Formats: sequence, structure tokens, C-alpha cells
Amino acid sequence: MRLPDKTTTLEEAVAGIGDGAVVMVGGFGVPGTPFTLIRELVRQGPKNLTVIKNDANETGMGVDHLLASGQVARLITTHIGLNPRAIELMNAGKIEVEFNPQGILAERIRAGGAGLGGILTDIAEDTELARGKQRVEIDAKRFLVETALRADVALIHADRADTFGNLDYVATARNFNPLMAMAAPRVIAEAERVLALGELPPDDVHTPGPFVDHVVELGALTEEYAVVRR
Amino acid sequence: MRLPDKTTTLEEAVAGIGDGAVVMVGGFGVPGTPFTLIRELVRQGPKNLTVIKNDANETGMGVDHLLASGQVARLITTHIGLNPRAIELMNAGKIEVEFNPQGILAERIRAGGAGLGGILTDIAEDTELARGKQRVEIDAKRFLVETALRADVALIHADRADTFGNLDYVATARNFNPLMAMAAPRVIAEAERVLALGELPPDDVHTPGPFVDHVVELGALTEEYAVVRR
Amino acid sequence: MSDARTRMVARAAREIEPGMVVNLGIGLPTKVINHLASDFPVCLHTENGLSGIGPTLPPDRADRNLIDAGGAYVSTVPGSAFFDSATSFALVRSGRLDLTMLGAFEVSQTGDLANWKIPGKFSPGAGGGIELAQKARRVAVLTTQTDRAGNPKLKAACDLPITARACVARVFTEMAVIDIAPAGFSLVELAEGVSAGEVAEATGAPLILPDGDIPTF
Amino acid sequence: MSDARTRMVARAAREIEPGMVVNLGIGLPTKVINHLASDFPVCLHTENGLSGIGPTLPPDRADRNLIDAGGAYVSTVPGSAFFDSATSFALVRSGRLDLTMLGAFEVSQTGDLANWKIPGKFSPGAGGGIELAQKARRVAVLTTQTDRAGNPKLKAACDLPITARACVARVFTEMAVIDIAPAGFSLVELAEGVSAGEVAEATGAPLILPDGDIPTF
Repeated sequence: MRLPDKTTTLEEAVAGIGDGAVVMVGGFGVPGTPFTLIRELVRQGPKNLTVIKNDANETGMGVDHLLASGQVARLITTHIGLNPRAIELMNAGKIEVEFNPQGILAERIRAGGAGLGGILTDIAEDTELARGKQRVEIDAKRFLVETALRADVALIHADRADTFGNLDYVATARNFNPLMAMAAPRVIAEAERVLALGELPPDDVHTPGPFVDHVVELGALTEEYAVVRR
Repeated sequence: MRLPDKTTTLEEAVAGIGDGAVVMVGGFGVPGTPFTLIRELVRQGPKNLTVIKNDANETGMGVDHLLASGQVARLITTHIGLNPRAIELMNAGKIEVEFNPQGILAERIRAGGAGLGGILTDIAEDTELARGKQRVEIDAKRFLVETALRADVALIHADRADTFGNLDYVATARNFNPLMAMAAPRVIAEAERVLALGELPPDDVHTPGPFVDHVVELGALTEEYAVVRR
Repeated sequence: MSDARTRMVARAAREIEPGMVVNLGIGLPTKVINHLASDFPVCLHTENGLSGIGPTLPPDRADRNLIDAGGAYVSTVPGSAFFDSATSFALVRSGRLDLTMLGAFEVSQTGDLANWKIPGKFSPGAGGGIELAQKARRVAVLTTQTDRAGNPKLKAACDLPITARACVARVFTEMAVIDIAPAGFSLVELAEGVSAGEVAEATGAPLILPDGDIPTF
Repeated sequence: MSDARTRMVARAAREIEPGMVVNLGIGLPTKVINHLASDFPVCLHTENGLSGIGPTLPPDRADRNLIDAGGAYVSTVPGSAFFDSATSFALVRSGRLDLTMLGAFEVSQTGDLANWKIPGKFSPGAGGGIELAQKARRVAVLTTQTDRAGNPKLKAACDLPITARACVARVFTEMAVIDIAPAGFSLVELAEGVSAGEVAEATGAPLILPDGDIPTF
């Protein structure tokens, strides 16, 4: 037995994402954002996307390119304060934005990745974010039903991958990546380095290969990866 | 700033677990079972315990000592087929046993560790394990409510710990340990090696130190750790 | 293992397609691993937290921390990964398990599976069986055609508590390969030297025969 | 930063007890780190996935993959750990965060906090603020006593959308330390040179004064 090879080209990895697709995008600010996969998604041009990402990056970076090209219809997120374009599009009614408490977004994605229907939480009960949500009582305590989130495709940035799609992340570039890498039937990982099988220690793998469909090795990193402008 | 030291003795780590306590115990079969902490719990002798563990180990090993000493009133588990004493005590009505699907037990513990009220799942809907459980509908699909599990104390076996309580596990000794290490207000970890701060690479930590309260270094391993009798 | 059982396990191994992620249940299914070529592209999963199982090891070469869900000492292959029990079943429930092969006490003609409990006799708990049966993309059963008393294990309906409903796609026995078709049990292949009539007789519900020749294994 | 603000931040830093796990929110709270001694036993957490924050780094020594939740380049200390966003908030929601210090638009006399939205003006999303406010074992607020227009931020009730109800235990301003007591805002300490009357005037609800001398900071 040997583990299958999932390496492919950038173009093929991203090919066939259709109009109306739901796309999860890893990253929290710059670290862990799959800038190269996003650029290719802009180049290939599917429209009317629902994007699920912690934030909207900053002007001229990452998800902002998808907003600028008009490919995004809906954004499920936690905080977009660093992207004036996202706020402007939201206020003008040109994109729909759904805000989640950050850890609840993480849990909803994880629930999708874990094949659950949702989770029960008391977070945000007293706030406007709880409006319209279903309640369940357990032992006389009331919980909000937060539904699981899955996507058609997840775009992941890893530090290292092996050819089977085992991934690891570095420092705070981990964030939403391992959660999203479980929550779509098609998971595309860009990696700063792609290693031969056996070069990632099995105890240190953050995302096991069975969750991953395509592995793309990055060449020299573009400027986006290195810049935090604030 | 430096991270606090949580190392202590075996006796002090386990001290004060009261009668009626709910105790989570890591491990799947032999790997990851905290045999030394269990022995100390037997020695200190609290009664009427609820034990949450994947399995009941085998005769003369691990949880079986707690069963033999009559300290267990209730067992929340997935499979006890390798422990005849557990089955006998269950059939005689001397312990109460609650069976869970294995991955649902894992998720219920994780939900407790994540501060959630529970999870929604379609697992076991058609089986007797679903009896009496609450249902929730999402988009016309029916889910079981599986409530979160927390314990008063969690007994964890790690391969390596540092003095702050960062833990890592090896091979299939990981299993339920990192989940249980989140799900109790008092988490006691035995470790085969205790390292100085900075010796565990921060990207490779499996259980972050803030979840852990006490760290006990194991001396020479007893025979239980090395035997798989089947 | 008898020749008939070895042939059955070898046949079941051919069910695994290149690139699949596969979980092999305790008992007969685990033996399938012995029939996979060393260069066959497949990822074997075990629910206690490993993707990329390698060959079973003898005790003197075993790692005390490296077992499968049945407690057998196993090994890894290049590219293996370890993970916790929540992640392991996340993989199962979210559709990443292409195939599982399980043992059975009973299989119904609608694909219900009973393999975890015999009331009053055997109640050790379901372990991970319910999730494997309910959520693997394809569930195959490896079992003897009849129990020790000679009663068919393939029945119109399960009498024992079920593990999951309508989950089994195909059954491998020492006598035959039988699909769960919309109309019921459907004979696909025969073991060498076994007749369709013998299989029908050892099946506890109508057995649909294919048109034309029946392949053998 | 003005002297008054520096004193306020230094005073807030004394709120941290040895052994605590602490999350410092964006803005003023982050500055608290500069007032912690290098041998002080504490674990600083940031919700984007790090326990054990070290000193803030200048851009030329920054690691592009190592930021805090506010986007500032940070460093690690010996014994740091990285984790994903689900684990990070598991730590918050399950009671492992002993203390969080947050900024505020408004704090009510019952401890309600509003710090995420100004309808029609500022709606960037709540980020991780709701969970920090709702689930940290102790929530302290660092804020100016009044907004730029001179309106009190400490009020009988919040007018803005709230982040969490009845969560704030103590408020640090450039003028005073004020507790949320069962009966309302309760003066604990005064900044040097500030009188209790001045604080009461800059507070939008009754201010309870302690018996006897009021300590200063």
C-alpha cells in the first residue's frame, strides 16, 4: 500500500469552481491566507460566490481582489473593519454580509467538517446576532442553535504539505485553515513547500491527508504574503 | 513574563477528588491510558465515581482496578467487550453503563471542552441508543441533541509535557486525551518526560498549557503500559 | 483460515479502488490488508486515530503505542498521520471514508445491518460501528453465509438491534458476492464450486439471480 | 500616550495576578503588556491562536506569520503554543481565561458592555469580542472616562448594541478605578490629582463613594 499523489497545477486545482459556489478561505489577516489560490480564482472568474472567511483582508490583498472584481455576492465573516471596500459594498447593499462571533464561526465550520448538524451555545444570546435563531433547552438552560457550515470548496494555505495532502501550518497562520480543510468535499491546499511522503512526522501533521484533494506547491511568495500594513 | 510551573507530585496531583466525582480517563485500550494516575486514584479511594472512558481496559489493567475496588458507580463509554468484570457488574446492576457511539462520545467531550451546550447529529437515529433523546429540526432534517460532557477532573497520559503543561501525545496514544484535557476544570497530566519551557516546539503542541492544571513526571513505566494482551 | 474464507477475503480486497480511503473492521475485514499489493494506492484508516495503516506487525516488533481499533499492533507507511478521536470520526461522518468493510450478525434485504448486540448475551457497546455503517460512502459486509447453527445471516429483516438502516451495499461470504439491490438480495458472483441454488437455500430471503452466466471467484 | 493614560495602563497591569491566563484586547489593553515584569508568571492569550505572547516586536524583527488578533507583530516566550481558532475559543468559553481587558464605547451600571457597533457609523463585526466579554472569568475595561465630545462612557444603560450583558467587573479610566457593584458604579481608586467629585461629574449614573480615604494611583 502506498498513499496516492494529489499534487497538481494551480490552474487545475482551482478549475471548475462554478458560479454561485460557496468558498471557504483560510487565514486571519495575512497569516494563513491563500493569496495565490485567491488570485487564480479571480483569474478564472466564477461569479456570485458566497465567501466564508474570518475577515475581508485589507485593500489590495486576498479577498479584496474578489470583492473588487465583483465576484462576491455574500460574505460570512466575523470582522471586516480593515477593508473599507467590504464595508462600502455592504452599506450599499451590493454584498450581503453575515457576522458571526469569531469562535462560533470557527465551531460552525468545524461542525460542518465533523459531519454534525450544528452546535448549541449560549454565546451572543443577548445580542442582535442571536435574532431569529432557534433555541433548545437542556436542563432548563436555553441554548442557541448554530447550524453547521460547509462549502463547495475550501482554499487552504499550509506551510508544508506532503504529496498525499498531509498539511502543517506555522505560528498564527494556522487559525481557520485546519477547520475549513475538513468542511468541504473539495479541499485545495497551497503549500510553501511540498515534501515527499514520510518527510512530515505523523505526530506533527495538523490536517490529515484524507481531508485534502489537491496540493499545489507555491513558487516564490508574492508581496502579499509578507506585508502587514498597520 | 514567564509561564507558571505546574509540576507536582503524584499524590498531590490526585489529592482531593471527592466521592461522587465525575472523572474522565484518556486512552483507547492500552495506548494513552494514564495507568499511574488511576493507581493513585485507587490508593486514595474516592467512591461512587462516574468514569468517562472509551473502554474499560482489560482485566487487571487501568480502569479495571477502579471496578475491582468498587469505586465506580457509573461508566460512560463506547465498548467494554474486553473487560469481563465490567460486563458482569453491568449485568448484575452493580454499575450503570451508558453506551455512546464512539465518535459521538468524542464530540460530546469536545463540546464540553469547547464550552458548548451540545451538538446536533443524525448518528444512531434509527438505533436504541437514540431512545429518549431530544430532537431538533434544521431545514426539515431531524437531528438528535447530544449534550456536552464535562467532568470534575480529567486524567491524561502524555508522551511529553513541559512545566507549563503543554502536552504532546505519540501515535495512537492520542485518542481521547486532548479532548478530555479540555473538558474539566481540573486536568491532571502524567507524562513520560517533563521538559523545560521551550523544549516543546510551539507548532507541535497537541494540548496547550492553559488547559492543564497539574503535571506529574512518570518514573520507570509499570508493566501495564507495555502490554497488549490479545 | 479455510481456503473458502481466504478466497472470500481476496475477492473482497478487489473491491478496493485506487485512491480510496478505507476502514477495515475487526475480524475478517482486517485480513483484507494481506491481499493489497505494496504499491497499491490506498489509504487505510483506523478509528482510534491513524490514516495510513501499514502491515500488521508481530508482537516482538510492535510499538506499544501503535494499535488499530481492534487492538492489533499495526505499522505506518510513509505519509501516515495520527489524530485524536474527534478528528478521526469527523473524517468518517463528513464523507471522507470511501469504503468500510464490516462484520455482521445479520443483514436485511433492505441493507439494514445488525452487528453490535445480542440482547441477553452480548452487549459490549457499539464502539465506532454505527458511524462507520451510517456514514461511509460504501459499506461492504464480510461474513459467513450462515451462523454456527446453520441459520442464514442474510434475512428479510433483522431480528437483532440494528447498527444502521439501509447502509449495506454488498455482502461477501464464503459462498457468494451478493448486492443489496432495490428489489432485495441480488447474486453477483459465486465461489468456485458453489451453485446458485445452494446460495439461495442458505439465504433467509428471496435471492435474485442475474441473467446469463454468473462469474466465479 | 499622555501621562494620565500611562498611569491608567500601569494601574490596570497590577490587576493581573500571578498564574493567570489573560487576553488583552485591541487598543489600550494591549499596552498593559509593557508593564509586566519579565519574570512575572502569566500566560497571555490571543484569540487568533497563541498562548504565551512575548514582547511586541518592531517590523524589522517581525515574523510574517506571527501576529496578535489586532494584527500587531508579536513574539513568543519559552513554552508558547499555537492552535487553531476553534481551540482558541474553546479555551475562552470553557473557563480557562482568568481575565480579559477590553476597550469600550459604553459600560452600564449593571456591567453591560457595548464595544462593537455604532449603528449607521461603525459596523465592522464583533470579531471575538462577544466571547471574551461573556466568558472570561473576569472582565475589566480600559477606556477614557468620556468620549471625544465629553459624554460619559459609563452610563445608567447602554444605548449602543451590547456586546454582552452584566459582564464587566471593573473599569480603569484615566480618572479612576470603578467597580460594577451590585448597587452600581462604585469608586475604588482615584488618579493622582483627580477628585471624587470630578469623577462623579464625568460618570453618567450615580457613583457610590467608599467610606474613608480613597487610594490613588
